[in-house]
Amino acid sequence: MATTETVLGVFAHVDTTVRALEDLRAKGYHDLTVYTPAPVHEIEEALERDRPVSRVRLFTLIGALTGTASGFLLTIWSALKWGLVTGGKPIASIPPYVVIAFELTILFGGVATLLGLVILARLPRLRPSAAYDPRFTNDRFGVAVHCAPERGPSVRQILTTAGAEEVGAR
Amino acid sequence: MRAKAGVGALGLALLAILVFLAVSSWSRQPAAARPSVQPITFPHNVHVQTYKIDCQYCHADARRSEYAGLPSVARCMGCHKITAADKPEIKKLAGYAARSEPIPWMRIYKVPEFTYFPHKAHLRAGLSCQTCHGPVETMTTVGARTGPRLANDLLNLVGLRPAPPPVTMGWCIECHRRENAARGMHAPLDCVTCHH
Amino acid sequence: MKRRDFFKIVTTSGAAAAVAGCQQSAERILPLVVPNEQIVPGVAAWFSTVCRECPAGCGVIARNREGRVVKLEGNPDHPVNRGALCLRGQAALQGAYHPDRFAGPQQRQGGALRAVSWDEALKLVAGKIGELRQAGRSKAVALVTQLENGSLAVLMDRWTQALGTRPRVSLEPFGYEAIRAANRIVFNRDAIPHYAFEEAEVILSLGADFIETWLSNVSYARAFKRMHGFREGRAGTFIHVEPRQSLTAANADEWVRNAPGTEGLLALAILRAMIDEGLADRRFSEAVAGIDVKKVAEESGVSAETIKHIATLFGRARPGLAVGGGVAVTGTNATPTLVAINLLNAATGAPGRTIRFGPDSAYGKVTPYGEVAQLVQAMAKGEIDVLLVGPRTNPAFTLPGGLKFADAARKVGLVVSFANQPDETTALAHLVLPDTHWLETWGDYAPREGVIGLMQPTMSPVRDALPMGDVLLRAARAVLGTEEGKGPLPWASFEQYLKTAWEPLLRGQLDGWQAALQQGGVWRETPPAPVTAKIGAVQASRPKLDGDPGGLVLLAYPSFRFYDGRAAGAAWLQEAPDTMTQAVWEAWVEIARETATKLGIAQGDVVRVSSPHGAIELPAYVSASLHPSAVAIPIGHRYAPYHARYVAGSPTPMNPVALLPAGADPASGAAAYLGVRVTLTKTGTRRPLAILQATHDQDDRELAQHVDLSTAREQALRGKPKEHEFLSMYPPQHYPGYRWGMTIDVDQCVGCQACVVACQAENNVPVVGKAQAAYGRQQHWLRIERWAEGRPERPLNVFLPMLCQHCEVAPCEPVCPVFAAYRTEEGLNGQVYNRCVGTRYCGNNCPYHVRRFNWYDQEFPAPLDVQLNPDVTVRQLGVMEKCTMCIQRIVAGKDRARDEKRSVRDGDILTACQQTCPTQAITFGNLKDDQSEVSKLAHSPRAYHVLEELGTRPSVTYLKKVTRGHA
Amino acid sequence: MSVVTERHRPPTFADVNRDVLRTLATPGNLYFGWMCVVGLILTAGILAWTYQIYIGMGAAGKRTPVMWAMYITSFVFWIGIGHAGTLISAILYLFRARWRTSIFRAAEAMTIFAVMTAGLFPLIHAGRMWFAYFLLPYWNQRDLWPNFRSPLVWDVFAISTYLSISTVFFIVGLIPDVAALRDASTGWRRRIYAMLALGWEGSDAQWRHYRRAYGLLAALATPLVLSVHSVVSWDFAMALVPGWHSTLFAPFFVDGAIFSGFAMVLVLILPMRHFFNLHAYIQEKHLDAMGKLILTTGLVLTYFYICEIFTSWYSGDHFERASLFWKVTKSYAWALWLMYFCNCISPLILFWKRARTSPVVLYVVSVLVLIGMWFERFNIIVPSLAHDFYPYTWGIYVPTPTDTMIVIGSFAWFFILFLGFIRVMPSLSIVEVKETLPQPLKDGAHGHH
Repeated sequence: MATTETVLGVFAHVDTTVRALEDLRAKGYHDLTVYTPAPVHEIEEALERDRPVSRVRLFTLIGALTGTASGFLLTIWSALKWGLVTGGKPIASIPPYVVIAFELTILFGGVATLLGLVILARLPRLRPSAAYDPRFTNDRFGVAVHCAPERGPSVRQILTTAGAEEVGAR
Repeated sequence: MRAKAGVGALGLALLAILVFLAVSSWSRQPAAARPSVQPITFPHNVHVQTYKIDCQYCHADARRSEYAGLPSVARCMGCHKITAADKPEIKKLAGYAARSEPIPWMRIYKVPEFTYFPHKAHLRAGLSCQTCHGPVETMTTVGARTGPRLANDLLNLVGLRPAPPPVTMGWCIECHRRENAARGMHAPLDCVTCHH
Repeated sequence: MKRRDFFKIVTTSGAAAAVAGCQQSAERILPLVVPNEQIVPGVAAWFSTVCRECPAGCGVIARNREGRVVKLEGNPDHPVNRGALCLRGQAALQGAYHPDRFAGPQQRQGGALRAVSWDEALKLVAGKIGELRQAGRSKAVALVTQLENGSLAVLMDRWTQALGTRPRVSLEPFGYEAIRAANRIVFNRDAIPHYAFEEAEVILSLGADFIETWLSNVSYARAFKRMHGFREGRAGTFIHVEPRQSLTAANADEWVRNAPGTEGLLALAILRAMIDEGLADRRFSEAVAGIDVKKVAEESGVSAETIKHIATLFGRARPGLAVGGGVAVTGTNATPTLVAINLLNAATGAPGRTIRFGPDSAYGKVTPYGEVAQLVQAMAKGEIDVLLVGPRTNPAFTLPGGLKFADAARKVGLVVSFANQPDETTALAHLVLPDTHWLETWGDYAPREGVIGLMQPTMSPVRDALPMGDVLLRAARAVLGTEEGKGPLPWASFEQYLKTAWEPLLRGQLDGWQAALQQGGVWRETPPAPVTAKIGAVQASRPKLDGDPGGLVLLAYPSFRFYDGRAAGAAWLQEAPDTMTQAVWEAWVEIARETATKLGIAQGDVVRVSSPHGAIELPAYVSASLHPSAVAIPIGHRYAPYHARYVAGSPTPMNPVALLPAGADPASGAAAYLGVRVTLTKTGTRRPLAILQATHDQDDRELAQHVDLSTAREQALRGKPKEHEFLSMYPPQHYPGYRWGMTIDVDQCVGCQACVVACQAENNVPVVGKAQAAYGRQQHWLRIERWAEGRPERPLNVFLPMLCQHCEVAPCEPVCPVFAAYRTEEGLNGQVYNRCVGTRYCGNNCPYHVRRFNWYDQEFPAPLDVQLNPDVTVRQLGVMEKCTMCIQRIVAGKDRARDEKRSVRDGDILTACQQTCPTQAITFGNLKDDQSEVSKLAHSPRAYHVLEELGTRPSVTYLKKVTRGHA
Repeated sequence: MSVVTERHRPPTFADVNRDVLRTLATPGNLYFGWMCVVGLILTAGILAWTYQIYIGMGAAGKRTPVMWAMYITSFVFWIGIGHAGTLISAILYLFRARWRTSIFRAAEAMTIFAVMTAGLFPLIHAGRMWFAYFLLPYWNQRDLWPNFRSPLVWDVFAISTYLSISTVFFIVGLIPDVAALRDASTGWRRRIYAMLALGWEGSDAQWRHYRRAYGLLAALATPLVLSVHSVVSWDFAMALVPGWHSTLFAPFFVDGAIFSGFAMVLVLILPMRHFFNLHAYIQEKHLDAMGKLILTTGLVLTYFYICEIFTSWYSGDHFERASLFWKVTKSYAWALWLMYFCNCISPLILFWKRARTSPVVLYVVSVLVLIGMWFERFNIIVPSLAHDFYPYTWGIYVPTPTDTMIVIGSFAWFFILFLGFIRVMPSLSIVEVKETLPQPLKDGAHGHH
């Protein structure tokens, strides 16, 4: 914490939190972390203007396509291994293999999504971040502002004005 | 807390039953044969290399039967009445002959119950005994590790393709496929040819 | 026991080692001590012998693998059966490997049988006979055997003479004495002729169950189908008269149901009608002087029109053949009835053509029942001190209850049985000297004049046993005090006697003995002797019946599965269904629907059947077709002790013979199987029968199809109009080598179940027991279905052998998750047992339900496990199995062809069912070869596939039955 | 216990945490008693299974031609039950049906346990269950692979995919809740929850990815839900058996699955609501919504039943008609009519709003629906097989003590898992409940503190 300081404001209400965020934004503070017990639309809206869309969907797409391909590959390749005829059907019978390909599409897609979440959200996190407070999974909202130490007082000021119950450095 | 202990005990009991279940179902799998010491130390190398006796002189049924066959005690005694009659192993042989008892050889090569393996067809296709049985002419008592092996199975499971161990299905099939491709043979690859 | 383990057993048995010693460790392999020239481990050796399961004497070849017989087949060279074998012949193996076989001689001590040594046992017999001989009471020794007419018979007769005992009695429960008596009267021949069914145009059977047990069922079933089966537009006619719809009746073009005992009257009425129609010579008028067709019609319940119709049909036949037999012609009027039948034959020119005296049947040598009854009476009077009962003879079971054999036997000082497995007679015996099974012994038997079958041991005895001939020789020498080589009985063994006796027979033939052994005997043509019929008045009347005059006539008929009961030890036979009822295991009492309704009896109710001579309790089988004045019970149902594992509860007596009176037909001395009226009472308990077929009504599903004779003829001439082809989304299948297929001619199938048992023997199919079979868990790969059409009381029966259809578009295959079911390159539907997980999806999806699941690990009680075919896997619990079209035989056939550097031809591969079929209804071969028999048949106009509309394209093609409308 | 008594006031965020955590308190005697009963039944079931493995499949009452019976019936039944969870969490999530929030966690858990129960049945059913791994594609020296043409292999793929995706979905949904548990607990529990929470903090970045991932998973799970029961239905529809061979089966089965799944949700939720005092979260409007769904799916099912009868009559196919006639009139007719009563008649009471909001009525209807739906599968499987193409082999299936015990044991297995779950994991979603609650606003009407 040599170059930056983290100022944490704890809020009990959504409207006060949003107000704090708007104020911080107006003052040019963009390096924020907001902790909420549940996703809150207003807070997201306040933040989302700055942030790109989550890249999780890319993981999903790649996973799903891999699943489709491996479904068809596995079925056709393994059927050709022995070339056994059943019920007079061709060795590579595509219609039944669609079922396998479909299931693998979903499976790989789902697993890739999980993977994407874990990677992008930097999970698992072994140690809680400095600004975290257990109340944030209960009924409190937290706004952590990362700023140069000299700007700390001004941030505190903004947070307190917005209606923070508690403001402190972390 | 007593309630918790009860739940725990119940859980343990269930676990025990599950283990029992697993073991009892596993025990349904056919057991594999284990090699063991032969009643008479029969030196293949002496018979094959030194005296140049043809395999089929003793294993005379190989060319006409599913089984290769073992020499009768009388056939052994045909030579050994005189040859090396004073050696301790031969005396054992003479003992069996005198008592009219068969020699309880241990089985080394055995295909599972559900597999039909005819020696005859393989000899007709021009295979030599060594192709499957290894360099018997250099062995004293024949020993071989045959059948599926756990290590091999595990390597396969992770996608490595180690060479299949002798007298396993993968091994049979590999040879059949190779011979069909290389020599234009008609080695069957139909499941029921061997499994019926 | 695993199938290949017996490699080890065998090889120990260079000498005669008991199978009991087969508990070797699984990893030992034992070589022979001394090489056996004939036996190569892994290669089957075949030995020919003669089947002794009944007096028909069919030739048998036994397949010996590693010293043990694993399968029996008919001897293709034998003139009687020509390669076929009935179900009892197929199951004879289970007699040799009978789990209850005596381990050696037994003596009764303190009420139970205990093992003794042969020497002790022989000393006991010889001592007793010697004593009697010294006392001048040699006649107190009696020898009773089954019908023997070869060297053993001669030897035994020499034995009785040398020892001065009573003459030997040949006891056969079904001896056909009345046929002999009638032939004596009409044709002046005391013999049972050979019937050439194949030469007849019309067959009129009055109760003769020639497809089941009558005289020589394999031979006559075969000959019958040669005459009757549809072949290039030709087909004979068969009319059957019987109060009960037997299997033979079900094969008739017209089954005429008559009142029991009226066959003689009917025969005369038919003759009368023939004369009236001008179809028979006027000289026969004398015989039918007092006969009025209308009166007979009234008495027999057969309408006068029917009688005239039969007369017209039969009278026009040149030649015809009328045969009489079965239970309905064994009453006190049996001889006049058969005289009347003889006259019918004479009127249609049968003698010399379809009835051939000369090649006379061995049955002519049976001791008439009347004499047997005299012996039993002598026993009861205490005149007999030693009774020797030969093997496969079970008088305590087969003699009528009225004769009270058991009581008489208790008056005999020493009862010796030569049976090798416990039965009702060994239960009375003081001494049991187990005879070798006929598969283990030397011998000869002439089923008819000119045909002498030679028997040889096909394997060493399974249990400690001595041939009866050897025992008799040793006992006689002990009695007479002579040495081997001297005296009236100098031969060391029966084998030696046999070889001596055969010397003159083979004189002048190089290597004659070997050739005879290989062929299975010697045979030569015996020309028919000319006979003339003597026409005289016939006193045909109804038989005299014992018992309550208001009761129901008891029809006690021989079961085609067990004969007189001697075959009942085989579990295979117990589980091969009776084709008509499809019942397995337990016996039943067949009750007419009318009677059942009256008495309030439902199927499965236990009914007490009582006669003055005894009573038995059996579950009821309610029949729509039985004559209302009769009840019918099959003879021969009994359980062996080891059957306890298959049938729950203690077995009850099931033998209807126990209800019969001691009386006989006075003219011939034949036992009166039609001799008593019985009363029925409901016991109140239920014991449902194990019936395998859910219904005989095919519910318009056209499983068993038929075509009438004129259509069949037209189609045979012009071909069938082309039917639409089935369309497929997939390209046609490609068969690089062979494509195996089968045709089954439903018109040829007589429903004899021989194929079912042959399949069971060949393919290690286990027996499951009554309860499991009743619950749809029977394991048969092949079954014979009976489908009935038309009026339930007079149905048209079609027999449909059903096995895996080896469909080209098999519904079972794609549903298998692990490729355990798949289509082979040769057009078979393969089933890989070791891959099978047991999801049973294939079993559901098979529309024919021919797949069998192993619900349990089925056991083969020792030593039956030694019979297991080493070429076929014994299936583990939890796997699905089914007909493989005898893949092991296909592999062997291809192997043989490859040895000879050629491709497989017709005849190289015979499936087990095809091989044993007496009527050759089944054909197997390569469908790709246009010239093969199977290809030709598969393109017959009569060809169809079962459930064709499902588009499964089976490899098994059926040929429709040809019906004759109203004959 | 504040909130519950004050019904007029909606719970606050803190109330939610407290009320949910309350369900995880040390179990009482009632709970332990239930565990004991269920555990004993499960033990009996396992013993029956062991016996069956030892003796062979003959211990169960199957036979020719009824080679599938109660095990596959129960398999399809449990798979069907497993449909409600993912349906609620995925499809209703995508449709933004807010009433799902208070029930979806329990429903998802139910899904997973139901699929775990269902997954046992193919094993129990297999003649050689010790070779069941043959159905999995894995490298082996024999180069043998499963037959991908077999509907049973489709099942393996569909069900394992369904179990995996449902579990992923469930776990992802649990992460923020477990974090709440972590922050509220101490000692070893805290350590375990901390591990499971993966260090969740609820930061805006985490929420952003989380919400996206959750949405995508829901999008993937939706077709999956529909496919799984379709695939299961193809076990029958792909076969030839009259009464099975029908293109109607996929939608028919999916609808039936939702129908029975909701019934099972109610069977689980109603007692939970009662014992845990969750009336504030599981309100009458929730019950009403579920009642409507059961009614709708029940009516659709009735339509399918009519279609089934109509098509087999209209097809003119002799086998289909004979099979139908037999089912309706002969040996198993009682099961068929019981099914019609339970599935078609009994839900009709839900046309009345009072019935839909009465827990007792809902409970009774749900139990009836479960019975009806079990028998629906029974009626598809057993009578169709018992009276199929081949009259020779027609025969009646009679259950044995062994297979009956195993089927009863499967219910015990399911309930033991569920009872265990509600004691260690939040059976209400803390996060989603908070989402639907009025937001804590300082200046708003509902704000307080």
